This record gives sequence, structure tokens and C-alpha cells, in this order.
Amino acid sequence: MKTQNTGIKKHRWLIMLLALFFLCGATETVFAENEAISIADVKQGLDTVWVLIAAFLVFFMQAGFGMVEAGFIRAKNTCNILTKNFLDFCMASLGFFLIGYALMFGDGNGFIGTKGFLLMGLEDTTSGLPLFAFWLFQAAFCGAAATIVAGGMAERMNFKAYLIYSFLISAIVYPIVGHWIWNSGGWLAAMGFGDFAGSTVVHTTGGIAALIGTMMLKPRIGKYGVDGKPKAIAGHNIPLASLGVFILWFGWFGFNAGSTIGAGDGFDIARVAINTNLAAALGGIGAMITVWFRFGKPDLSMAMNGALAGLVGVTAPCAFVEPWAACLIGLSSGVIVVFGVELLDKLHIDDPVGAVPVHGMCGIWGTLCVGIFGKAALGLSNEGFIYSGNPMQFGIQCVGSVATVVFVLVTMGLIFKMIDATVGLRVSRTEELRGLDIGEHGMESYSGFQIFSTT
Amino acid sequence: MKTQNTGIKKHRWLIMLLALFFLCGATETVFAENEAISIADVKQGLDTVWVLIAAFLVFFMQAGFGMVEAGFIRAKNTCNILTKNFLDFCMASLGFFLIGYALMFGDGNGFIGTKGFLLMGLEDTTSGLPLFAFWLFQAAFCGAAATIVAGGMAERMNFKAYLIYSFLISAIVYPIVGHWIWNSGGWLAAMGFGDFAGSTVVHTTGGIAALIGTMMLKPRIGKYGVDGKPKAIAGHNIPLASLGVFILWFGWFGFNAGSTIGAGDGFDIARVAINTNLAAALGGIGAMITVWFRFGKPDLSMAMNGALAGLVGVTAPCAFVEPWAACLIGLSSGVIVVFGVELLDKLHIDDPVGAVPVHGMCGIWGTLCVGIFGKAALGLSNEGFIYSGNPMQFGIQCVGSVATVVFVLVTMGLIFKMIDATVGLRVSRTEELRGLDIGEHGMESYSGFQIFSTT
Amino acid sequence: MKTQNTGIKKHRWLIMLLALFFLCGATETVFAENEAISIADVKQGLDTVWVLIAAFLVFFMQAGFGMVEAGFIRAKNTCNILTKNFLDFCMASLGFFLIGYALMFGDGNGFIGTKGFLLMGLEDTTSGLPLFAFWLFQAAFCGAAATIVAGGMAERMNFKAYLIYSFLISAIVYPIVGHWIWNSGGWLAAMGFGDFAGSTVVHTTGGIAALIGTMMLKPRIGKYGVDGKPKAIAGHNIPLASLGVFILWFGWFGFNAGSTIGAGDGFDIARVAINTNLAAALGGIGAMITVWFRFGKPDLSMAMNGALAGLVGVTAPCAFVEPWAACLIGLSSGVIVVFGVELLDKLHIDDPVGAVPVHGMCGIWGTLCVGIFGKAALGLSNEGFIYSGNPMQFGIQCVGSVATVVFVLVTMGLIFKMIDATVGLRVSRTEELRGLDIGEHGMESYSGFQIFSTT
Amino acid sequence: MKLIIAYIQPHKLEDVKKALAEANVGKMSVTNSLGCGAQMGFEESYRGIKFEVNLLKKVRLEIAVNEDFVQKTIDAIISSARTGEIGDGKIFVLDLADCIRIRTGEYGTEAIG
Amino acid sequence: MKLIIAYIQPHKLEDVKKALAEANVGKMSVTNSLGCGAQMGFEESYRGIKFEVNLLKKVRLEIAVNEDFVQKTIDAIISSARTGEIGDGKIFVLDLADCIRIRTGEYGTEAIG
Amino acid sequence: MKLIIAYIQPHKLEDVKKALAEANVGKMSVTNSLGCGAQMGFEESYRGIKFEVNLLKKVRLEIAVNEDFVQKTIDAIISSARTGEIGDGKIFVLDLADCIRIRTGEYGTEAIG
Ligand SMILES: Nc1ncnc2c1ncn2[C@@H]1O[C@H](COP(=O)(O)OP(=O)(O)O)[C@@H](O)[C@H]1O
Ligand SMILES: Nc1ncnc2c1ncn2[C@@H]1O[C@H](COP(=O)(O)OP(=O)(O)O)[C@@H](O)[C@H]1O
Ligand SMILES: Nc1ncnc2c1ncn2[C@@H]1O[C@H](COP(=O)(O)OP(=O)(O)O)[C@@H](O)[C@H]1O
Repeated sequence: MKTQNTGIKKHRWLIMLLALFFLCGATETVFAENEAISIADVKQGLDTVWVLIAAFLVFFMQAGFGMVEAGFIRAKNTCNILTKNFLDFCMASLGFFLIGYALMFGDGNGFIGTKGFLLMGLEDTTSGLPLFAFWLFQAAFCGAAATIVAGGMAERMNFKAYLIYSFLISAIVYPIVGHWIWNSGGWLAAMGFGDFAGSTVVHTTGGIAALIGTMMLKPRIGKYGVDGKPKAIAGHNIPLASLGVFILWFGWFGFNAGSTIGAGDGFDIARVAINTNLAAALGGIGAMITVWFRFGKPDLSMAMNGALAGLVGVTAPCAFVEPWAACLIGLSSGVIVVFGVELLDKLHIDDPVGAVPVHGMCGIWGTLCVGIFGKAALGLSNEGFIYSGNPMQFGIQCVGSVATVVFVLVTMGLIFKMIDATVGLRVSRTEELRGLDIGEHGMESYSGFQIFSTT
Repeated sequence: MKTQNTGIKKHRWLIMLLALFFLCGATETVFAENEAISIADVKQGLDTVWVLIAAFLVFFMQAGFGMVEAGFIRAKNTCNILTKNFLDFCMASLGFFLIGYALMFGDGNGFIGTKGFLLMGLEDTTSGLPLFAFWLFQAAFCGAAATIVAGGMAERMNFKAYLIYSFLISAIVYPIVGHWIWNSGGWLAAMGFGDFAGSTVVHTTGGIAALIGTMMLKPRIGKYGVDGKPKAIAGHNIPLASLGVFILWFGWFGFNAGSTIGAGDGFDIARVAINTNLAAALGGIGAMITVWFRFGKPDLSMAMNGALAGLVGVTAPCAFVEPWAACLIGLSSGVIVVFGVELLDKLHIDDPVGAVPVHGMCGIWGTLCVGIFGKAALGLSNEGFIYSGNPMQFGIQCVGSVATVVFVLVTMGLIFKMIDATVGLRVSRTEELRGLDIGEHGMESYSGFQIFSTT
Repeated sequence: MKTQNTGIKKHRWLIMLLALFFLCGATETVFAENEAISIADVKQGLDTVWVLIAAFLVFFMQAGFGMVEAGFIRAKNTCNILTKNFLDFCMASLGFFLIGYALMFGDGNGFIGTKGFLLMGLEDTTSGLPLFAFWLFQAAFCGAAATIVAGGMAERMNFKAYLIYSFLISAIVYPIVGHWIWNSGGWLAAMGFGDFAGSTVVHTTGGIAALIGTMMLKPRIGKYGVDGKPKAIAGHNIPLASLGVFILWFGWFGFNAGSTIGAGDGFDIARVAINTNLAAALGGIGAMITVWFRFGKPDLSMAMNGALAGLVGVTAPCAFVEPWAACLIGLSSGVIVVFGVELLDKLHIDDPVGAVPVHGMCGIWGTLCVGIFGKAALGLSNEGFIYSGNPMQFGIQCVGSVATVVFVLVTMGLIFKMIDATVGLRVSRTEELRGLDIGEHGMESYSGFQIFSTT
Repeated sequence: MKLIIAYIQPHKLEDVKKALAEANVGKMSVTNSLGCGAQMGFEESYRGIKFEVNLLKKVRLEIAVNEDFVQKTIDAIISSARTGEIGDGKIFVLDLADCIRIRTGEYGTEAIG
Repeated sequence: MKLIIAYIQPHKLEDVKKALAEANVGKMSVTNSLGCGAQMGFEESYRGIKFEVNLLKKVRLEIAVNEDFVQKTIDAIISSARTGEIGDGKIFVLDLADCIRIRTGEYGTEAIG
Repeated sequence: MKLIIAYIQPHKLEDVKKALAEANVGKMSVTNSLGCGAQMGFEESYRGIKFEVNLLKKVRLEIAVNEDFVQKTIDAIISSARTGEIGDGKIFVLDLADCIRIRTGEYGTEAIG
């Protein structure tokens, strides 16, 4: 209905009015034939374009996860982690299609959705978007939650166990948490819990699942000496990991800014995008400074973890905070991740790629930051602590974070126990020494390359 | 001044005319200050944005092809395949600019276009898009068709021969097939042949060209033992190949969903996108299950081929089918590709990266699926077989597929023969043993790395 | 409800009010259901979407630069260059947020901006975009300028020196040049200097900084024999470099086409995109032909540099020229880069990745091309030389190019001198021989791989 | 003087180095190698083709020692590298005619340590 | 006992292994190596600079055998690795003073096979 | 005949090859190796864990020569590889019982060059 907007000018008002009057009538008939240049269609088209592109970017993060995880482990297990990473996205697509979407976004109660299995019986649009576009965006998220765990449990987890786990987390566990928070009927949503793009839904879920899984799996052979001191097991391909981090950062723009589920007038998506970038950059800087001071060397692997930590941290608050706050959130996440890695090593929890510090710890921290730095004017239920001095929102964030942690610990703990009792969580010692690529897949990642590895 | 386009209707003409008259006056003055916010402009802007981004994604697939092809061959020929991959996109850009576009989209007869060489003498817009945007999208497709062949003929094809071939396929062979199907004046288009995003135009063409080329080239030295049994010649960099598959999948969203040539109200592009994703995921799962059952190991290289097979398969039907059908198409393509690889090995056709099974076989299969699962309500000429029980559309699909296969076999066969007679298709034995990187380019791909290769 | 914005003017309030009244009535009924769909909002939403996606693509170029630079140097310095590449984007984000944006786009005089530190005190929108979106796009550009230098000075530059340098170039030097050209108040902008997407602002700045830096650093140990003859120091990972080139090309679509700062009706962005692609393709072809003729081998590394050269060359003129001219610009840039590499080797300026020929020389050449092939009808101040025979625009381009070269030579020369005097520009001989990865970061890029390197 | 060549399992290298250090043997050269012996290989499969891999990764040590260190060195290697399973490796002892330290130009037994 | 070191063309490894197996020589160690010999190298060029590469890829075999296997081993290698072209390689034979099996601690000729 | 094994610094390889060529020794085999000797290693750190790396990259040369070339070869290596710093490397000389050229089947001193 554009003709009206274009405004009206000057004299000849009477005729204008007439014109307008008829145009309103006319355009209706016009659109009937002309296949719809209606502003609402264009807007929906634009929103769909935005969310689909964001979905593509989130999908691409899968490659980023794969490269980071592969690069940070030893060559002999590379093929294995890549297979896990590849298949879990496939499984997540399937599981989220069959069951997950229904549990997460289907109507139901505050705890779980019960409608929309196989996407059947749903309306054509949701949140102003074609259902299929909305589904794709959400399915890509689901894949991300699943793959986070692969990194923490890398280099020793049984392949079949992984397949079972990844189907269960993406079809059931993740959707339930998501239902609480992102379904308007969810109990945490009803409380006013704020998790814009998933610090809790995706990252805490993935990170805590990685934590319990990693603890149950036990450390890799040779990771801790007889004296209990951790030994370095260096990643085999830093350029690959570095590429992966860039891909993740790139994809994260879609992850966060796409969570607006529409382009709007551009202000929201722009704010989310700048916050995402600043938090990542400051996360990298924060981790670099911390690691340099503590260990005397500017360790790239930590700086990259720092950028990811910043991204995870800003994921929940990205729409609710100002750029300066995003800087602080990023910086603090970067610092946290370094101490997190150290802490895990002290506790003898062997997490080869840092999945727990990055996704678990910074996921929680980011969720809390919503309560600290969030602004009601930007759509949050309550003003954040630093503005209002009122810990209300912070409290809500704590509730949501704790509930998620507990739920994931319990369900994933049970799932891993069950898997361990049936197919077994861990590969044999010989297989671990020789590498899972040969043991599980009978192939090498770098055929022909001379690789000298004594671990 | 788009108001005119919106058309004028029927009765009430007098008043309409008056209205229009004044609007024109009104809008003119408005635009003078406001620089043109007309809905038609915004819509065209949006469509252009969508198609350009899709074109960028399709372009990026070139990187995906390069990485997959490189990763699946031996290190000593890596530089060679990357050069081929890189240059064929350059050549395709040039060839499609000079000749290809005219042959494909220019007016002409049902068989070939004859107008628009160098993009001269064409209208500014086509299909509601700026010509240049449309060209870029189509040029990126053309590059894809050319590069498919590189993989099948890898590790032994003369570099000059490749350059000649790649110019000819992208400037002539591909555009002719494209003209039949995607030019509204093409004879297959006129029949109601449905190939939404190119299972036939791009993939069958590329895959069949790879088939005839590979057959004429003969297997690599050492691929088949004296007893005729195939030997494994393992790919040298699985992480690279894995990254390539993710890039292809990512780019394929543009490939398929961009083929709408516009954003519309979002429904079509969303359906295409979800179908693309489900088919890829199920393709991966299908191939994984098949290979695991048949060979006892979950072979990542096959699973990745399966995802690509699913993508190729769904390329033709992606806009015409429901998500559940996309799942089936993907799954079946994943199964087909495993048996296809085995079959070729039995026939002693040595296709190092699986170009023929993935693009050739699944391209044909996907084309046929249009006739099976396609829905008239989604824009297909006739209802698919499973809905109507009427094999009409299926028949049309067969005709188009067979015509393309025959045409490509004949033309590419002649082209390869000609090339063989002049510059020679295959490198010398010494060169092949030492590697084409040194033989053709005088450089190594991994300078300094110790690579131990006995093949 | 943007209808108001579209402006209604002044007096004649009665008629206006009436009109508005009706309009509101009309639109309300439509919009009431539709939650505020005004065309101006949608347009701004679309422009923001376009520019943000372009910004994401430009961000992703950082990965491309990293991979190209890493691939073209030796394995032992890979981690170091990746750390530099990673951190300089982080530093650029921070520096451009704190200071750079204000100096570049803030109001001030013709030479430098003085408002908008920390983005404070600025309007919400700029150039019709949300400020934050505009900032992100520009910040990504800033990161690119900084990272270009890393390649030229690779394999021997002190890490701390790099950090200091990268903060200074992105916070001060680059923004000042940018202010001259891209701030409407800048002195070169006022002259009618045309640099659409930054051949001068980004590439000349980066390339000339690399030149002076590389000259001051001196060649790598072993690069020139006692007889003065250059020795080849081969890149260690050509597939990585090749991937990087594809990523850069991919990102460059955002770099150039996003510089429209909006989608418009699609014509401009389509022209920019096609020109970008043709120039890249022809650059690759041009360099390949040249290197093949001169050195007898089709050298992939040169062809890839050629594509980048074509991209750099077309960056300034991409919006002002016709596709055929983009072809010529690309082709000539491809030729220039080969001779540029040779020339530097003759002058004993050791630029491991070709940063100076690609970004410096072709940045200047592209800037001049605006004056040769640019068209006034496409938005340039004066008609280009080949159309008008009038060297006016060419002269302006020379002025801008020379001014930038001189400014960068002087400021960066001083900065590098200062750094050399304090922390030192170059690492020690032992460190250089052993590799900067171990010397500076205490880690290896390819742990476990046997790398045999005698340089 | 003798030149001792030992093939061991890769993951035993750290232990062997420690044992040698305790036996006062600090100098050695290490290479990676592929070994074919009594130890069975494993099967790989690539794109539907199975193949036997019977070259297994080993680490090769080369240690030049004076006569009085020969037995100590051998014992240190055996004690630290033995697991009792097939594939533990072999030690070969060669006569070393001469040894020269490049840095100083010293010859013979002086140059070894 | 003798230690036989053979340098062969990489693509001949499979044939040589088969020939050795037929001669009942099943144990060996394989390394990659770069060889400089009568065989001409090739020219590479990188970014406009040409350079001669005269270290060619070879495979190095190390085989410890008892005296009565020496000739058989040599013959098996020659027959399977020879193409008659320059670059076919060399065989070096060294006296082996001793041989120890790490797993069992056996010494001498017992330990070789 | 002797088999000379030399460990040198990697960046000295070009110089050593040149010196050997001047001494008319053109044939050799080169491998990369990790050396543990008097030269101190360095410290790496990965994700907050420091560790000592004491295996340093070396290049290993294997050169079979006739008796009258032994000293020339040794001298050429010493003169070209010496820097006077720790880590310059070692040369080991072994008796070579026999040598065979695969291409021709020649034995002994004929086959070496
Ligand atoms: N005769 C030999 N010549 C050369 N290398 C040998 C020989 N015997 C064993 N080796 C090396 O020792 C390794 C271990 O040998 P293997 O026979 O598997 O061990 P074990 O004797 O403990 O059963 C082999 O992989 C090979 O590298
Ligand atoms: N004197 C030598 N010392 C060490 N290695 C040698 C010697 N002669 C030959 N080789 C090795 O054998 C390989 C083949 O030698 P070459 O002279 O090319 O073969 P041919 O004797 O058949 O002509 C060389 O590349 C090198 O690795
Ligand atoms: N006894 C030995 N056995 C085996 N290799 C040795 C021995 N001594 C030295 N090497 C080799 O020589 C290299 C240089 O030795 P090093 O003691 O550092 O040099 P230098 O004697 O000049 O001080 C070592 O890294 C190692 O590869």
C-alpha cells in the first residue's frame, strides 16, 4: 500500500483525497492480479531473507566447531571428531524435525511442548515468519548445542555412544530447556528470564553436558603424570583451529543478530551485531592479556578461546545492553576462560578444547550479565542491576541458569550412565593409543604425512 | 515511478486515471526530496539483495569444491587440482560473459540462444532483477558445472587440456543445456520439464562430463592391481575435505534458495531452504548407514559424499516437494552414492572424489524425483506420480534427463577426443608418479612437510 | 508510521492535516493488524540487512587474510602470523571504537574528525543507516587495512612491535586517510576524489605501510644469496592459501557491494558485484598468463595474487565503471602484480606474501583507473579520461593517491622508527632461525608433523 | 665404541628417555619409522576398499656410546620399553669405527658424550 | 648377522615387500629419506624464482638378517626394485655386532627374526 | 668402504652440500631427525601448561664412501657445518661391509659413487 506513504503534497487537496480514496480500493484489486507487491509481503520477505541468511550462518558454525575441535586435538583422532561433528548436525536435523521442534516450540505446558511432531498440524507462519524458515534457524541452533560436547569428550569417546548421545540431546534435552525459555509458554519465559540468543539455552546446555560427560569419561591416557601434574597435549593444527574461530565468529553474527527473528527497522539487528563484535574482540584481548601475564607467552589458543568466550558471554545479553557493556562482558569472559581452563586442569577434568570454560562457564556468566547490564528500554523485563540497583532481573537470571545446570546435569548424567552401561562410553586403551581414526573408522586423516607422536 | 507497474484495473477507469495523474505529480515532488522510497524499488532492492547474496554463496562453493577435491586426492597433486579449480572459475566468468550467457539466456530458438554476447543489447532487468545480478548468479552456477569434472579426472589430467576443456564446457556445453531448461524458450522448458535449481543443468552435466572424461583418461597408475582388484588410494587431508563439504552445504543454500530469483513473501525460499537442509542431513545419514553395514566401518568420506548426494538430489525438486519428501530424496541419494562408488570400482572407472556418483547419478535421480514427489500446487506443471498416479511428469523428467545425458556424452566425448589428439589428455608416467604439482607447476603444496607416499 | 517523515511541508496545514487524517485512517486499518509496517522502516531494515551482511563478509576476510598469509610463509612462523592477524582485528575493533571512528567520520575539519569518541554524542542514524551498523561495516574495513601489513613483514617481526603498530594504524593513521576521502567534509572528498570502496583508503594505506615496514625490517635470513640473487622460500600450505583467496574473494563482494551503504533498487549493488567478480577473474587470468610466459610454469601462487590484485584494482572504480572496463582493470592489475613481485625482488625488498604489489601497487593503479574509466553518469564527479579526453578526474585521482602515499610513508615511517627504537622491530637471529612460533609463542602450529626445513 | 639402534613403541619414548638419563646416557638422535615385524597390522578401509596396513609407527633411536656404556644402555632400554607384548621392538648394536664432534673437531671416545 | 640398508624408489616399496616376503624376510623398518645421487633433480619455481631441487624422495629400508639370509635379501631387493633407470637405488651392508629383542630379552641370531 | 653418518643443524644443509660437492662427494641420503645432546632445548607452553622440549631438529646425512674419501668427507662437513656453538652436531663413521647398485647389480667400491 505504498502510494499513500509516498506522501501527499501541496494544493489540489480535494483531488488527492479522492485519489487516495480510490487508490485504497484500487490497490486491493491491483494486488490480486499482480502477485502482491504489498508492503506486508515485502516485509515478510525481508524478515525471511534475514532469518534464513542467519540460519545459513549458524549452520556454517558447524564447520567452525569442527575445525576448532579438530585443530586442538591430536592428528590421530581428527577424523573421528570430524565424523562426530558432521553426523551430529545430521542427527540434530532429523531429531529436531521429528520430535525436537514439537517439544520446544509446540504448545503444551510450561515444561514441555507436545504438538507439532514432524512439523505437522502447525500454522504456516510463526513469529511473523514462514514456519520453515523459523524451523531452519532453530534447527541450526540445536546442532550447535550438540556439537559443543564433542570437543570436551574428544580423543577417547566411543563413536556409537556419541551417536546415541547426540540424538538424545538434540531431540529431547535441548528442546526441553529451550521450551522453558524460548517458548512463550515456558515457565522461565513467564518469569521474565532473558536469554536473547542462547547463552543458557545453547551454551550452558552444551557446556554442562560436556562437563558431566568429560568427568565421567576420565582424562586421556597420559594427560596427568603420576605426580598429578597436567601434561600438555598440543593441538595438531593451529591454522585449522584459527580458521574455525573465524568461522564461528562469522557465524555468530547470524546466531545473535538473527535471533531478532526479523529485520525490523534495522536498529535492533545493528545493536546486536556491534555488541557481538565488540564482545568477541574484547574477549580475545582479555584472554591474551591474562594468559600473557600468567604464563609469560601470548598463547594463540587461549586468545582464540577468549574470543569464543566473549561471544558466548554476549549471546544472552546482546540485544539488551549498550556497546560499552558488551565490551565489559567480552573482556570479563576472556579473563574467566583462562582461569577456567586452569581450574579444570587442577580438578583433573580433561577437556581438550576448552568446551566447559568457554560454553559452560561463560554461558552462565553471560546469562547473569543480562541481570547486571540489561536495560528494560531494550526489551528486558526489568532494568539491570547497575542501572536500577534492583537485583530482581539478576535473581531471575540466577534461577534460570541454576535450573538449566541442574536439569542438564541430571538428564545428561543419566543418559551417559545408560550409554556407558550399554555400548560403553570409552574406547579401549589400545585404540586410544593408536588413535580413534584407525580404531573407529579405519582411516587416517593425513594419509602420507609423517606424523611423529609419542602420546 | 513504479506506480504504473502496479497496473490499472477495469472499471472506474476515469477516476483511476485521475488518481494516477495526480499521484504522478505528487510522487515526483516527493521523490525529489526523499529520493525514491517506492515499494517496487524496495522490493526489487530486496530481490537483488537476496539473489546477490545467493550468488556470493554459490561462488563460495568453488572453495568447497576445491577443498573436497584436494582433500580426497594425494598431497602430490594438490596444487594442481587447486589451480584447475581456481582457474576454471576465472575461465567460466570470462566465457559466460563473452558467450555463455547469450547462448543460455539470450533469445533464439528452442535449442540455443543467439543474443546478448558480452551482455550487449539486453534489457536492464530480467526476471524482475537487474541484469547484472541475474548474470552473476548464473555465472557462479556455470563455474560449478565446470569444476565438478576436475575431481573425477584428478591426479592425471594434463593441465592445458583442462584449461581448454573448462572454457568449452562453460562457454558452450553448459549454456546449451541450460538454454533448453531454464530459458523460457527452451524445448524442455516448453515441455514442462522441472529442474528447479539444476540437478540436471548443473549436476548431470558436470557428472556425465566427468564420467566420459574419466573413462577416456583411464585409471590412475596403481589403482587396480594385476588381479583387477581396486586398491585404496587414500585422500591426504580429510579435515580439508570436511571443511569443503561444509562450505558446499553452506553455499548450496544459496544455490537452491537463490534459484527463486527473488525473496517473494518468504514462503518459497523457506521451503527450498528447509528441503535443502533435510536432504543433505538425510543423505549423510543414509550413506553412513549403508557404508557401515556394507563395510563395517563408519567411513567419513562416504558420509560426506552422502550429504553432497542428498544436496544434488534435492536440487531439482527442492521447490516442488514437501519436507518429508526431501527427507526421502536425501536418504535415497545417500544410499545410491555408496553403491555408485562400488559400481564404478567394479567397472574400473577411477573417479578419485566420487564426482560421477554424486553429481551424475544423484543428479539424474533427483531429476526423476521431481516427477515422483513434485506437487503441481508448488509450481510444477503436473502433479507428481505419488500424488496423481499419473506418470506424465515423470516421463517428462526422463526425457529431459536422457536428452542431457546423451548430449553431454556426445559433445564432451568429442571435445575430450579432440583435446587428446592435440595437447593430450594425460600426463606422462613419470610426471604422474612424481606428482603433478612438480610436473606441471614446479611447486609443492606442503613445502617442508615430510610426506611418505608409496603410490 | 513513517509517512510523516516522508515529509509533508510547511504551510497549507489544513489540507495536510486532512490528507494525513485520511492517510492515517487508511493505513491504520491496514497497519493496525500489521504492527507498523511503514515503507521507510522496511527500506531502512533492508539497507541495514544489506550493510550488516556486507560487514559480516568483510569481517570474514580477516580469515582469508590469515589463511593466505599463513599459507605463503614457512610452517615455523605460522602461529605467529595467525596471532598477529587475529589480534589486529581485535585491536582494530577496540581502537576504532575508542578513537578511530571519531577521527574518521566525526565532524571536524578537512583533515581530521574530532567528534564521536566511544561513539558518544552521535546521532542514531548516519547515511540512512543505524549508526551501529555503519560502524560495524567501517570497523571491519579498518581491520583489513591493519592486517595487510602483517604479510609483508612476516617471519621476522617482533610480536610486541606488531601489536603497537596495529593499534596505531587502526586508531589513527587509517582513520585520518579515511577522513580525507570518505568523510563528506574531507579535503579529498571535497575535490571530487573517487574511491568507492577503498583502493586508496584501505589498500594503498595498507600496502604502503607494508612497503616502508618491510624495507625497514630488511630481508629474511637466507632470502638473498651472497651473490645477491633471490632464493625461493616456498610457502608451506598452498591449500590453506588457496582457501584464503576464495574467502577473500567471497568477502570482497561485501567489501565492494556493501560500500553502497544500502540496497537501493538493486542496480548499483548489482553493478558493483559483477564488476568485482569480473575483475577478480581477469586478474587471475592476467597473472597466470604473465607468469606462464615469463617463467614457464603456471604458478598458482601468482594466479591467486593476480585475483587479489584484480580485486584491489577494482575496489575504487567498481561503482563507476562498466563491466568491460572492470575486465580491463582486472587484467591489467593481474599483469602488474607479477612484475611488481619481480621488481621488489630486484630491489631486495623481501615481501613474503606480496602485500606491496597486491595492495600497494594495484591500490594505486585502481585509484587511477577511476580517472580513466569512470563515468559521471554513475556518480563520479567528472567523466573519465577515455570518455571525455579530459584528464581532470585523473588528475584528482593522482593527487589523492600521492597524498595518501606520502602521508602513510611519513607517519608509518616515524611509527616504525619509534617502535624500533623502543621494543625493536625485528626478532633475534636465533629466534628467526628456529621460528617465531617457538620464539614468541612457545608453541608449534603443527604439533607432531615432521617438518623438514633447512631455511 | 658402539652405535646402538633401537626401535620402540612411540608412547614409550618418554619412559625410555628417562631411563637412559638415569643411566647417564643423555645424547641420542630420534627418528620416526614404520616397522614391519611380528606385530599384526590393522585394517583400514577407504571408500569401500579394505586394505591391510602392516607398517606400524615406531620410534627409532640412534645412540653412540663408549664400550662401557653399551650394556647399561641396552638394559635401560629393555627395562623401560618392555611391555611383554608383541611389537615392543628391537635393539641393534653396530661397531662404531669413529666419532667426531663437529664443534671442536675432537675424534674418538672423547667426542661421543 | 648383517644390517642391510636399502634405498629404493617410493613406488617400488610394495613390490619389494612382496619379494622379501617370498624370500621369507618379513621384518624390516622403513623410513622416508631424501636422496642425492646420479639421478637428476628437477626444477621448481616459486613466485618467479627458479630453483633446483636435487633431493629426491626415496624410501629407506633397514633389515637385520642372519648371514644365510643376506644374499637372498639382496637378490630379492634387486629383482623387485630394479627398473634399469638411474635412481633405482643402493644397498648397503653393515656388520651387525648384536641384536636384542626387547620383549623377551633374547640376544643374537635368535632375536633377529 | 665406510658409511658416514652426520648430524648437522638444518640451516647448514645447503652449505654442507656445497662443501661436499667441492670435495667430489655428490651422493648422499638425507633424513630429518630429532636430536638430544649438549644443546639446551626450549620451553613451550600450551593452554597454560609449560613443558620442556629437548628434542631439537637436526638433519641426518648418510654418506657411503670409499676409504680414500673418508677424511675429505669429514673435513668438508666439519668446515661447512661448524659455527663453534653447542649443537653443531656429530659425525659417526661405520665400516661398510658391502655396497650394491640396484640398477646394475654392481658390488663393492664400484657401486658407491
Ligand atoms: N629384522 C629386523 N630388521 C629391521 N627391523 C626390525 C627387525 N625386526 C624387528 N624390527 C623392528 O622392530 C619392530 C618391532 O618388531 P616386532 O617383531 O613386532 O616386535 P617383537 O619382536 O617384540 O615381537 C618392528 O616393527 C620393526 O620396526
Ligand atoms: N654413496 C651414497 N651414500 C648414501 N646414499 C646413496 C649413495 N649413493 C646413492 N645413494 C642413495 O641411493 C639413491 C639412488 O642413487 P642414484 O645414484 O640416483 O641411483 P643409481 O645408482 O641407480 O643411478 C640416492 O638418491 C641416494 O638416496
Ligand atoms: N652420542 C650420540 N648419539 C647419537 N646422537 C648424538 C650423540 N651425540 C650427539 N648426537 C646428535 O648430534 C646433535 C648435536 O649434539 P650436541 O651435543 O648438541 O652438539 P655439540 O657436540 O656440538 O655440543 C644432537 O642433537 C644429536 O642429534
